[in-house]
Amino acid sequence: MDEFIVGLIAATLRVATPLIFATLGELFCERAGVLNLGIEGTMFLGAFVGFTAASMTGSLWIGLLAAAISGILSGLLMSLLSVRLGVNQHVSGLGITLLLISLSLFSYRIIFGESKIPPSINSFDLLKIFSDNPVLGPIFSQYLLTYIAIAIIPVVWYILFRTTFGLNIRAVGENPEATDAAGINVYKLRTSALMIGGALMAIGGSFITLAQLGSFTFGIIAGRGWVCISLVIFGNWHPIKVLLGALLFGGVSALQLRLQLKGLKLPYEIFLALPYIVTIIALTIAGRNASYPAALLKPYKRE
Amino acid sequence: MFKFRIERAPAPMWTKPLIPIVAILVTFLITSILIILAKANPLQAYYHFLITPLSSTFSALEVLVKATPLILTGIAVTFAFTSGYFNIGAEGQLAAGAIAATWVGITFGNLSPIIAIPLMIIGGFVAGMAWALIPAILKVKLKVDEVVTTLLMNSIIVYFISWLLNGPWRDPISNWPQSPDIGSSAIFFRLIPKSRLHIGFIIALIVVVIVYFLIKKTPLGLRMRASGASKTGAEFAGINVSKTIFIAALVSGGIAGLAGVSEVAGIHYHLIDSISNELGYTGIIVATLGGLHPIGVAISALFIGLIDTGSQTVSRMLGVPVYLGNVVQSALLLVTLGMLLFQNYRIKRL
Amino acid sequence: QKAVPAPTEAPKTEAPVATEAPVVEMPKVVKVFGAFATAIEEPWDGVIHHALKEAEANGQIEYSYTDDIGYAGDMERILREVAEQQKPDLIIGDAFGNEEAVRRVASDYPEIAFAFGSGFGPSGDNFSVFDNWIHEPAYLCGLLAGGLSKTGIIGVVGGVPVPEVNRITNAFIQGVKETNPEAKVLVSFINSWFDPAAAKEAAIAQIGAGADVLFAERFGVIEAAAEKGLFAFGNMSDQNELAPDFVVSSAVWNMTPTVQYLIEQVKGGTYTSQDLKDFSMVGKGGASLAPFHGLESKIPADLLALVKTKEEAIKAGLFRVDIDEAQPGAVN
Amino acid sequence: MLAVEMKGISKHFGLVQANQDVHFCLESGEIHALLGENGAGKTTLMRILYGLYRADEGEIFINGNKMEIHSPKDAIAAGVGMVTQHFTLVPTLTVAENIVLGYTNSLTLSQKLIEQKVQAASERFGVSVNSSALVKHLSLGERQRVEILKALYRNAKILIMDEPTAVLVPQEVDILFESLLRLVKNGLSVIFISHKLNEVMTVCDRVTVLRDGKTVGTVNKNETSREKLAKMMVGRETFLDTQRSSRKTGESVYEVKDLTASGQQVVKALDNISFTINANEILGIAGVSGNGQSELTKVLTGILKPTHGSIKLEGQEISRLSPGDLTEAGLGRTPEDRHEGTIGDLTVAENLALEDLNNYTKNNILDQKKIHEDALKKIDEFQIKASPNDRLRTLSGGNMQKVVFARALSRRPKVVIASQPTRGLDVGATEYVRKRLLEERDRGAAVILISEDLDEIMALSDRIAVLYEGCIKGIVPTSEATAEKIGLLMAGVC
Ligand SMILES: Nc1ncnc2c1ncn2[C@@H]1O[C@H](COP(=O)(O)OP(=O)(O)OP(=O)(O)O)[C@@H](O)[C@H]1O
Ligand SMILES: Nc1ncnc2c1ncn2[C@@H]1O[C@H](COP(=O)(O)OP(=O)(O)OP(=O)(O)O)[C@@H](O)[C@H]1O
Ligand SMILES: [Mg+2]
Ligand SMILES: [Mg+2]
Repeated sequence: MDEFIVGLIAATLRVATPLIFATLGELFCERAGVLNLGIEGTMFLGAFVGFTAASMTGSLWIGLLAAAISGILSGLLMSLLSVRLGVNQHVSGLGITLLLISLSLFSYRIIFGESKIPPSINSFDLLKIFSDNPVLGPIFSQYLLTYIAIAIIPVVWYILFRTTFGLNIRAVGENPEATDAAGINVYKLRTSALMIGGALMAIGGSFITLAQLGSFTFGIIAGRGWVCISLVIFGNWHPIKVLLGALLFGGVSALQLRLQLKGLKLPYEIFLALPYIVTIIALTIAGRNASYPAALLKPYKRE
Repeated sequence: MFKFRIERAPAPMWTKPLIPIVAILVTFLITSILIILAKANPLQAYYHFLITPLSSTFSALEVLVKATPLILTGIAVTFAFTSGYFNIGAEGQLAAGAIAATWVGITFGNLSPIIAIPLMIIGGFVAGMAWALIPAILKVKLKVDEVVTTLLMNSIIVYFISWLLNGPWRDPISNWPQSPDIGSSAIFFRLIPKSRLHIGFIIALIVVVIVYFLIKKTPLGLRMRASGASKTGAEFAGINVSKTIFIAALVSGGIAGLAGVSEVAGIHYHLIDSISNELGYTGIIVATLGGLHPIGVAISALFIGLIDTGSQTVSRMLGVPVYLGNVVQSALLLVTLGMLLFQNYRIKRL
Repeated sequence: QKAVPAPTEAPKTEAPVATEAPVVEMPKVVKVFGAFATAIEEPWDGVIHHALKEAEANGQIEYSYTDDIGYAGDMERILREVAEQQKPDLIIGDAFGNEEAVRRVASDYPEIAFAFGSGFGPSGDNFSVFDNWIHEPAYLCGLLAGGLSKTGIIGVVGGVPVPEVNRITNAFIQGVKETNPEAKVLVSFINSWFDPAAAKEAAIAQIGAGADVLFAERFGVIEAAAEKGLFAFGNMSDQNELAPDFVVSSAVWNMTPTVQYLIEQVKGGTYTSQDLKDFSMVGKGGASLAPFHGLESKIPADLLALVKTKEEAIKAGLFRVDIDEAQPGAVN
Repeated sequence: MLAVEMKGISKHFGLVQANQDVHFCLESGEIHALLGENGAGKTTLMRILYGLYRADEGEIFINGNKMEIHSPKDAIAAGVGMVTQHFTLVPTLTVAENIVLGYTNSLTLSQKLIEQKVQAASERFGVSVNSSALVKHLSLGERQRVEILKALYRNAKILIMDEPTAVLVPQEVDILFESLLRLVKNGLSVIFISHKLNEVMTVCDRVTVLRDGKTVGTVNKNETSREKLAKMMVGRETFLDTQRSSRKTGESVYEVKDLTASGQQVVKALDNISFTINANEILGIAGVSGNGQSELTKVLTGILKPTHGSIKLEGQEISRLSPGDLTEAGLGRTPEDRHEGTIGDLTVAENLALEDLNNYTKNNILDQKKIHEDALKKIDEFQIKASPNDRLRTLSGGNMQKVVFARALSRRPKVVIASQPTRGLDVGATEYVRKRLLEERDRGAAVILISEDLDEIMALSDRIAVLYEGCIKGIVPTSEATAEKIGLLMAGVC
């Protein structure tokens, strides 16, 4: 296979990794009936906390764990506002994003001071399988988290469609009254979905600091959270289709960089805007058939 | 022992004005921890946050300058939310208005201000409407959720501006991705010498009054409020809800577009990459804190403008990271949202 | 109008109120304010900030700053507020993206010295300009890169194609072509000042296209080089510590000469507006090739000798690196 | 032994006292009816027993043990099951998934296994369901069986059924009763809520009557009669008795021809409906809930566009007009659900003006003075207990309905469409509304009365049309109609 294609595939997987994690996280939230616009902030927090914990303890795994915990906390905050108190989901999500980004930046200054060179850690090494194979070798020279991201998709599918917990999540996103009447605690269920979702988002964000870069800088998430929001819709709330969307997006951004080098003069902006445009077109085609979880955006109150 | 029970019933009226005050106090308490961590004195910090910006005429006027686009985006959001259309796209619509204002300002900026300025205002309004059009159509024709589409449209226009500024509109003599300056007649004149307060502020106030009037005093406003409060009820009463929402969505976009005009003609005089700079998202905060009431929105825009200004003052005076301002702002939003719900509860002694 | 002290104890940095009285004798310590559009973690502003911190540590100046001011119109307000309330002797910062606003303020406060990073000339009596004129060390990096490359393909990843970035990139290319006339230099822009993940991907794409030496105009590129075991060059500051085995050298900008000169001028009351360009060039120590941190051993001796010679020639003013601010193509 | 004992239960919502010191006992193995007018507090009491509400005061004993029921989970654990008035099923899930929802210890979920289990349970309890079907594809009757099986599957020993027959045709009702009697023999105890006295007399052993949130009393079926129960429910014996004289009706004013429309779940919610109605006439449209009444109301009031057919008002085609234009054309209408047809957050005056905004607009500005004055007039005329600036939300159901009527009738419409006009109203309000409809008829309007209350239809209508599965099964003059005849039509028989 062409080296160009091989490089493209490898880059696609890499770029898609944080998106896969975070999109699956958002998927959990939305399947449970909560649109979590806190995603951008949660990814940012995960990137920051993962990096900070790793650089303080010297352990990447502790970093990853800390990121996941920070995501869980973010999920809890979203739950407190939008599930317990029933606050409008858009406003609370946007507020959380703003809070978590500014809180991370604030804490970064407090913890790391005004460093001249961004402090860095030894990030995760590439895990090479098939390293002898000229085609598969470069493609499967990825970070462990990338393999986990791919592996987690069938797991999420399994959880959603083949476990009791998944059944409960799907039910509560469609009809919280029925779920409540079936003896399931709607608040706890939604809260747990938001916690899992938050953890996945934060892990997605921490991939960039713990694996891809080994350092934390200011523009680190750069709107990837909003991409994930559109990927969930693009994937019609289905984990497998979400993967396709993430790969499409990763592929487009990787291709854009490579075509530039071929000397082709392309307005790269078109490429970057493409996933958003495609999502709008997908929504237009799906129209009212888009299978929104019926209770999305609706807070549940028993009395 | 006293026993209390919290029950669902409208809280007494006198609690209403207390909510923002209590929210501010709670927020300040929470954020004090961060200020102490940054080795500063919270009381001093809040002094610089809230009082220092008002202690000189120039700074106080600057709070108004800062509030000008926020009033407009806050009103834009209010207008849409009132009719039950959740426009998260003021950010992009502002940018569209700014693009139009730049084009008009460059093309007609050498005619008389009497022509150039109204043209710019109209152009910005129309462009904001145009950018709001696709989500609005998708909403009323295909019932596609506007939250997501307006959010996506924000990202798209960022790349469009980036393309303009790195390509056809790049100012050849500037070494920065920005457009050439608009003509001198297109520049909003200053209201007070030696300050930056420009007629954009007056425009914003006029918009507040017009929107207040529209929402409270006209049939369209009543239709909007009805559609927003109960879609089915409004439909049953013979209101064309789709049409009402469509109009509200477009007008909301237009008002956000005006914010773009005001930023270009009053502050920058050219188009820049970060023209919206989250003003649209902050507009949602402003609108929410203002209780979706035009006057409330204007007040909360001034307050957010004050905090925005103040956070840089705090940073400068006490060496606290400048991000504290955004932390306080967002914490205030979340605390207020939580507190607003207490309006529906009453504490009863058993 | 005067600065209002806080109700509680005054912050320690607050100057005595005596500034209100006309001061005849020379101020002992120069009051400096830093105004930065980006966060000080961004390398460009970081260089200025750290030079000022150094002067502060030496007791030469009293320093406060605001960073991440952005381009949305806050710069003008902050400068005016500072000019009114803090009345500093000198304001240093970057004017990129805020050019007009900064110059407007400067003209309203002739008693304050303004020195700003800018692509334009000085103006009025008090507005001086400087810039990161590190095309010379970038050229030297280019010489090294051309000599070190085995594949004859070298990559540059830049932020946004503004003259400052173009100048460095073109000088780098000039250097490459001198030691390796056949070499191809790939140039990618990520169109952002801050997206290291994107910069790294751009670098990896270049590596995929055959590049084996990289010039890291932005953060993120060195990480790609280190991961693939390739040589890289840093930019703006000595970035060897990011990947000690792979960062051969860096094109370093040093603001200390500029800052020192400004302090002297302001102190001496001889400050006038001028282009401070020279203080950011190799000749006055404002720009330099970073030390090799032990990586000399990896560089062929004749190449090292050539670089040393050129460096000396530049220092002595015997050799000029061309200044070319046009946007470089994707493939050179 | 007592299966359930509820002692001194009180519950209020805001200012409404829904239950006040209610006492209720369910014997093991009996079918116990809970009877009461709309709003008497039956559902509230049962939701407390099922853990959906928390009582303000009172104690609950199940099989003699005092229980703290905080949520349906606790209730289920105590052996209580509930089939609610509005079904609580998840439409996008399968029958099996709905039944096991919240009731399985297994971590994983095998579709095949649960379908087998559910099918087995279906056979064991004699409640037939198709376990692999998606709930959204089921009819209302089928959905109810799923609800019952869901409760039984959870080992319910005590089954609460809240108005189970409201959505069933008589034949289905018979099947339900058979199953209930069989289940009771096997040890189930049932609480059966209904408004239909004959059903209560057929299937129940004892009856408890609630009125205004208080217990009126509990009686054995054998020691009471329909009349006595009715008196207990209402507190007096008066029933509206419309003296029906054969009067001449006027010209035909409203003509519906071949009307077809699709609903949310069915392709043809209305199938080729035709009828005409004259001035000075009330046409009652009877039918079991869910047979197209909602869609018919929506189409007639302009909210849903028909896929086919025509509606003519005095010869003029109006089927494509918007609700607003229909008002202009001379149509007055009341919504099926007054909460959905009005806007709680607006004031009474604004709600009253909403339908006719053009009339309240001067120079594009709302004429606040006229809105206020007209509101005062209507409040007076329709005896609404409220002032113009009250939020509509704060009104009681009866007063809300009066606002709706005031809005619809004050323009003296040629045609009045009244859908479920007395649902959830107490006797006084009900009487008022019915009197008002008769007055409209006498004024010369053509009135279409869509109601699930057969007594109401029989009492008010001049002719009765029966809606069954979206079709009109027959139109009968009231003079020739008997409850049996209409019942058969409603069941789709003949
Ligand atoms: N969630 C609620 N919020 C406010 N009020 C309520 C609520 N639920 C019930 N009510 C009020 O409590 C009273 C009793 O209602 P409930 O539903 O128990 O009556 P019901 O006897 O079941 O009537 P129906 O025969 O119409 O079903 C009514 O006045 C009703 O409006
Ligand atoms: N959604 C709601 N929000 C707030 N209050 C409500 C709501 N629904 C009902 N109520 C309150 O419950 C009370 C009773 O409502 P309901 O609809 O049961 O009327 P009702 O008891 O049938 O009235 P009436 O006795 O006049 O026939 C009203 O006074 C109203 O204040
Ligand atoms: Mg009632
Ligand atoms: Mg009930």
